[in-house]
Amino acid sequence: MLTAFLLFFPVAAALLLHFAKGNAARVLALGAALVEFAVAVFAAVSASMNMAPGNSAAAYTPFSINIPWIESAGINFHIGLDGLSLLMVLLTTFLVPLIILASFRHNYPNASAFYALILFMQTGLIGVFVSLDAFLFYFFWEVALIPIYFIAGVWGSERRIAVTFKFFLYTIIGSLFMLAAFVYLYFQTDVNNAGLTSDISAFYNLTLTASQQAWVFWLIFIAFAVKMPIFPFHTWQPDTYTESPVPATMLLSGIMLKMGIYGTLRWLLPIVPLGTSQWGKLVMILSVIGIIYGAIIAIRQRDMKRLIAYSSLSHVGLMAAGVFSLTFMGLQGAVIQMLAHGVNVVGMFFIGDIIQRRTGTRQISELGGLTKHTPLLSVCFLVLLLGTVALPLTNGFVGEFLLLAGVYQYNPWLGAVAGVTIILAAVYLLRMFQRVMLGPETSFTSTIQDLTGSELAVLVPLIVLVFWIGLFPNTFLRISEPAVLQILALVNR
Amino acid sequence: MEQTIPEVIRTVPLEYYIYFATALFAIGVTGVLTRRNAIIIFMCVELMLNAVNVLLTAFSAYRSDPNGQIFVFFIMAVAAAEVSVGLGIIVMIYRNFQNTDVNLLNRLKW
Amino acid sequence: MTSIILLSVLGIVNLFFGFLKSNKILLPAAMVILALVFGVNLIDWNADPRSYFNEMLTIDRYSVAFTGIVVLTTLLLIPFSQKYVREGQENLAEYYSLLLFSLVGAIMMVSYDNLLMLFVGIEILSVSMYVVAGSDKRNVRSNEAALKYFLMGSFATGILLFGIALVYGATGTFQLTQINAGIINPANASLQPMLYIGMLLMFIGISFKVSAAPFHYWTPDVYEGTPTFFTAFMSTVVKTAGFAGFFKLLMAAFFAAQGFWVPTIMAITVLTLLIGNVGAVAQTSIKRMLAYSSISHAGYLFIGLVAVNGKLSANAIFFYSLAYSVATVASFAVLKLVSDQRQREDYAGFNGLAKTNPLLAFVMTVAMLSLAGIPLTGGFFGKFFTFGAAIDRGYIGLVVFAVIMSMVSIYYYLRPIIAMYMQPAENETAEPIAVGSFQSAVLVLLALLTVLLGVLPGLFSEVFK
Amino acid sequence: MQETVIPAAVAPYPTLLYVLIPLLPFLGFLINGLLNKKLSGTVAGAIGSLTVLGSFGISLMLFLNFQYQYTVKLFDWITVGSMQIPFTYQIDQLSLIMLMLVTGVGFLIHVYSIGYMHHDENVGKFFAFLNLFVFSMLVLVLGANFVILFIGWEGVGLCSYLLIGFWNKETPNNNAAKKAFIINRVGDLGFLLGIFLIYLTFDSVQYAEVFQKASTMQIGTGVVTAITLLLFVGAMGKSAQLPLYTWLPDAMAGPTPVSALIHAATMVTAGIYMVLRSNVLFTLAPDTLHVVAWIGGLTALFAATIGLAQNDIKKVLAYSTVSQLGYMFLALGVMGYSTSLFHVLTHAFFKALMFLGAGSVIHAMSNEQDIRRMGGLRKALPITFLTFLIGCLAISGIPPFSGFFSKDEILEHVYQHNKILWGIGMVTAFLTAFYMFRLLFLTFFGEFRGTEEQKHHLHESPASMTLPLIILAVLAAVGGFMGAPMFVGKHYLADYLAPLFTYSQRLNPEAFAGELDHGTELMLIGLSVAAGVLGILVAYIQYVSRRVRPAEDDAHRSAPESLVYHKYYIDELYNTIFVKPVMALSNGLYRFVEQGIIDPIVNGFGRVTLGGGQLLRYVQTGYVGLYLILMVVGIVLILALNVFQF
Repeated sequence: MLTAFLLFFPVAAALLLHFAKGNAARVLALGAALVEFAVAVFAAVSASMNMAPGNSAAAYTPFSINIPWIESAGINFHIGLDGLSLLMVLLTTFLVPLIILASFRHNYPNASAFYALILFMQTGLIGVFVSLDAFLFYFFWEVALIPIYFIAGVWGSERRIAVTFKFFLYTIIGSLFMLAAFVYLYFQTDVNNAGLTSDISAFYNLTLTASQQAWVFWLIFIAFAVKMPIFPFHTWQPDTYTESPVPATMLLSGIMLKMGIYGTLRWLLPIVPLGTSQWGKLVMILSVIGIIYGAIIAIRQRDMKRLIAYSSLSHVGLMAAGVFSLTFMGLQGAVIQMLAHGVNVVGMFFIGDIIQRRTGTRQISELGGLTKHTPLLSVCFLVLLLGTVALPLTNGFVGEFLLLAGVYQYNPWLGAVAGVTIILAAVYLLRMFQRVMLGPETSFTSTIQDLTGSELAVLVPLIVLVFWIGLFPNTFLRISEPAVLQILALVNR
Repeated sequence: MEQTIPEVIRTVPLEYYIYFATALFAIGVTGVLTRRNAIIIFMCVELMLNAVNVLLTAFSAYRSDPNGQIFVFFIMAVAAAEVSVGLGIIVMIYRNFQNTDVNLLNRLKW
Repeated sequence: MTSIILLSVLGIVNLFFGFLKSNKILLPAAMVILALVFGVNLIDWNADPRSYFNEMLTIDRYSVAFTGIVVLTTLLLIPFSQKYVREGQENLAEYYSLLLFSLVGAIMMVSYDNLLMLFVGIEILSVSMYVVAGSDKRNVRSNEAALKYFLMGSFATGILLFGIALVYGATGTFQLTQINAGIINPANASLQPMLYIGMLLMFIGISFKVSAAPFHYWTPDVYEGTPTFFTAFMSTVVKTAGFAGFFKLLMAAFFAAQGFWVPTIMAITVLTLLIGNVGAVAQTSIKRMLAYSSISHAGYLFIGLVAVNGKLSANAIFFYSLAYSVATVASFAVLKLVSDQRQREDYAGFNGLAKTNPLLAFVMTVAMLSLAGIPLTGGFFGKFFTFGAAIDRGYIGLVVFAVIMSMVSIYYYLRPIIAMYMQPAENETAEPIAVGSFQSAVLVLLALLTVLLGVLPGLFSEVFK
Repeated sequence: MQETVIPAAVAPYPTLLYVLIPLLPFLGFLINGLLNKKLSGTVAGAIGSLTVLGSFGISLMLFLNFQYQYTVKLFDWITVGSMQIPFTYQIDQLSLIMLMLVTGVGFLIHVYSIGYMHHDENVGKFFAFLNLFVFSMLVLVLGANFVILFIGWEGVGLCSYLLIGFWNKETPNNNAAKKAFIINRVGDLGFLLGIFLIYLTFDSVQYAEVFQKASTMQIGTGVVTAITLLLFVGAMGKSAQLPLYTWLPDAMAGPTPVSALIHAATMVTAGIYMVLRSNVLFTLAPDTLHVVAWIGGLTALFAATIGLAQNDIKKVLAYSTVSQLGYMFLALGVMGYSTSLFHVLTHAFFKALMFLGAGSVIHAMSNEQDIRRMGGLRKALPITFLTFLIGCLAISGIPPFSGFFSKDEILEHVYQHNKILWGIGMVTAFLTAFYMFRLLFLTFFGEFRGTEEQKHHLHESPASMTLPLIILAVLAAVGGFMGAPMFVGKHYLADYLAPLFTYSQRLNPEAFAGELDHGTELMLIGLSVAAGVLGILVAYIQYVSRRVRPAEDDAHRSAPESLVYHKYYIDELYNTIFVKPVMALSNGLYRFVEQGIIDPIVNGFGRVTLGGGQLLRYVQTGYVGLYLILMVVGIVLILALNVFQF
């Protein structure tokens, strides 16, 4: 029932929001998001009590609900939380209140709709992370897309229409491929005349030939690749990140991007292990290209948001590479890096937004010397930046260390090339930090105010997480371990 | 010896009816395609319907099955309804355009 | 059967209301009639199949279900003719009656057992449509639409009839089941070419009626010229009835010759999907876009025909028709309300609608998403079941093509949404569209129904067991 | 000699004590960082210094009571399958010596900074960063596995970045800081890959386990060569060896105490520490050792030649640091492990001393760093001069100052292994003495060449600055006796460190066995002293007797002169072959690949569809006649296509 509550509470709150106006709406939304977070934490705590190390049998049972949805078709409303889902739900529920809080300084017109959409999206996101039925998964996958499209398209900046249009089309086209694959798999499930079913366990139990798996692999992969995005399916991303309002950018980069990786872990690797082993190498190469490509392009970006967008492309490439390395370290690294990246990128975008709001510009060349007037801002910025460049004892390091170790284990040369990211990340992030925060002041930055209380309220939890994940990653690694082991067992079956 | 009408019909081989009806039908189609006057086009459509009637009658007679001929009556009735509606439309067009040339009507396009 | 009689009789009664010279009573009267028919129709839901008129019509679950769709569609659509009532449109009683009569034709098309009934049903429906297409008598566009529809429609009827005649010649019967038997009967083997030509010509005739490519040319023009209210009727009721009839024809009469006609139907499907979707992309008028969209949906329904195989595909076609009808009614309803007031039917006419009329914008959005097949709406499961039925029969390539085409469709279905939500109104002082409270309620109902179909599809997906 | 490591040994003190060693400076960092502007400079300095002193105290206690090696586990950090990285300390001879060095010299420099940074508006921040550095450095030396080492490794890199760019309003400072961080990251990548390879090879990253397993391997095993080469890449970055040394001279942009602490005494020796730590692995890889020795030797010579022509007091010291680090690697390369650490220690003393002395000079000269604008300062700054002189003597290898013992020991080791490298070492020794005394003479002798205003302000530094100078001078003077068997009868340092090299010795006994005969030893000592003296003499003649003054920047120089003066154009070279291509690549990828290929392809699908739609519109002419014809064409086609079935 907890899972169902987590799933439906935001949408219920979103419906209620319709009756609230203006400030009341955002406070209500924040309250709802906090309640949701509290419940998720409760779920996590009670789960980690059940999930003793090695007790992987307890993975699904405590939180699962399985009732018929479309009975005749064997499609069930099957949701559940294992360690992996739990972490993703935690991330979502942790970030959403912060994202809502982060938007407080903006006076978005039609606020109740704005916040209702955010909460609606939360339901979609959580749905993706808890679904254990292929069509339910697809259902939420798309449901999550609709609100973000509206948030970005309605409240975005000038070029939003064309950009979000491309984003919507691109991602939905990608996911239609996945649907096609799911439908195909679904029709393979009737092995012993037990009837068709789209339950995840049935998909896991399919025995497909290598060539079937290859096709299915690509169909599903494209959906995830577009969502993550993996080079070269990424061209929607920088524009969308740049043109969207900040809450949307945060939702996209902080959570939505993880849908792709989560999907890969749950719905791609274990379902088509042969396809993965056949094509995984190519995907690895694409991912590694993406790592370097994104990082190199980020170096010369002039717009802070766009720079962070390309940085995100680079980071997600590493996560994908880690996942496709099919090593324990790579997978766990991807899990921890999903959390870390969610925290860091949300923080970075928020800081970019603060700077833009204060100075009226996002152009790196027009900024400089901010640190003199804004020590708090620079400290927060620096900490998040260090998390992103993967300095040890920050969250980014644990993830990148494990990911690179995983990739290295897969292939040392790929690992070495992927590792270049730690150099390039330093190059582009320090360049940005230097041009924005240090050096002489510019006309845009001569009068600027330091962080306010509500901004700190967003940044402090993020920073706490930066160090928490950096210092005690085992808190999270332990939660996901049984689930990841199970996935690996399925992949290597 | 007195022959029933079906028997009379059967004195001509079925193929001939088919050829005849097809030819008639084709003439109708050709008319529809080549004429520009709405009324004439419509008459050609009627010609097509009549070809069908001939065909149905012939089959009916050869199969000794009244259904075909019953169908013919329905076609006639429906055709009559179509004629009334169609002519109404053509009259309406004529009122607005003073013409019944179908090629004048191309406001709706692309 | 009761519904046919009721509609005929009450349609005539409705005509007499016209003499009252008061339009006010007409709309409620028509709605009451439709609601009554809808209720009466459902009585037979669980009844055993019954035949009428020497087994020319059969009322069974199938016919009841599709009758339900067409009556419901009309019922939900008819409130949006309120403008005619307000403006004192002359002959309104006749138009309502025409709709009621045409429903009789539609019901015959979904419950026929004999090609004669199919023909009569099609003609009742078509002739009514010729009339309503030209109902805006002083509007040359409406005139043009009527003439085009009429000329091409009667031409298609000719083709259809020639096909029927040939099939009759080859099998000696108009009864569906006997045709099927006649196809298998070795005695008719020599007549096979005639049978096949007849079959193809029949397909062509019906394809025309449901606006499948390459016989779709009339659709965009006629839809555009016809007054919006009737366009909605055409694109929902006519299409639903046409497909239900087509499906029944393939299922009951030509099933035995499946190997022969599947390639042709598949070719038509592919072409229809292609032309419908790609054609819609370049349109600037929403109405014309919806016309192409209706062509494309004919394509998706055709997939159900290709996969004809008992209950799976029948269920798919039923669900698809329902979802499609509801969404189409909603979109045309909004279009009508907007275009009546703003006097334009292009995308820009929708600009800023979300600000002035959030409800209209929301309903239109739901409708567009449903037509695009996005989850949470009925359209998604419509496509899901149809594609599923096709995959079940192994037509994977076809489904892949259809999926690609539905990707294209997202492009044009998004454009009204963008106009409504993301474009500012052309002039700042754009007035809200006047929408009656009853109309609002119907719009909400349409949106809810669409979402219901998308969230709990199980309620409607298992109609035929 | 103590026998093998005892992994199971229990820590003799409560864990908290060990936690406190790095935690105290960290607390200092937190206090100073959070209360940055609220604390006065002196209070901030006191907090910063005292916390380090506290660590020093604990370290001293551990050092004095040390009996056996042991590890202290704090908590499990990262656990993924067999990749287990506990947060564990290793307490052994090496870490203790490094602890003493870091906290001891660190404390002195903190004290010095109180005076030096007195006028700065961000003193709190400065001490916070300095404390953070000490924390990181302590983590680095305390860690019991490669990943903890890596934490400190990157941590000191960060602090280096923060402190180099401490005066961050100046773009050159920021550039220097960024350069330091990025070049260090290049090395770090090598290190990281080395760690991965270690993990894959030994299935562990814990020192004890890795070295234990390694000790059973064959010398020359390929994978170990790869590991050590990768590790050495890391060391090259951190310890500024060819070709990754360019950041260190630029790093002088930071405040002088930073240069003393980070870029002379401690951080840059982390690379040596790391090699010492993994001496077992390096012993297994003679090929790597060759590379290490040659890179070290060449760096020593190369940097020394650049040092000849530098005119910035700190730059000279910086190049000298690079050069001395080269010596240390040279020692490592010939397996003079304890010798190398010996030089680390003595170098820490005299180089920190000299940097602080330079700081004192800069302080007195109102931030003037160009030695062409100095001269004759010995009268105004007597303490600074004297201490600086001791430093110069030490680095030049003049007995009995500390540098003499360590450098001589290195050269002896090298002589045994490779005569060419020994030659290089000798030349470097000569050059070192020359440019150090060139610096000394130009700064402290002759007449004053600065402005009147500077002259007016000349003053000896406050006690907080001179006291550390004096202490360091004493250490620089006598520090060598910890490893001077000839004078004190026993090589204390080598004996103390011996247990660390047990495995190495077992693997390659010959390399350790070699003892030079007395005559050769004396000859070598004589030669190296002679080289130092000769260098001093030449400098004296040139800059005191002949009063040569270095040319101004825009003066005409001969080609070799110009080459040296411009530091062999290495920065320009790197700029051309790395920086510019990457920038160009960035622009190119963005413009031509991103916006020129990938995006157009994606948009192309849309365009094609749209174009198709437009084409279809042309069919829809509005003429019924055409529609009918097209319909009939369709009918005929359908019939025709089915003809074969009839």
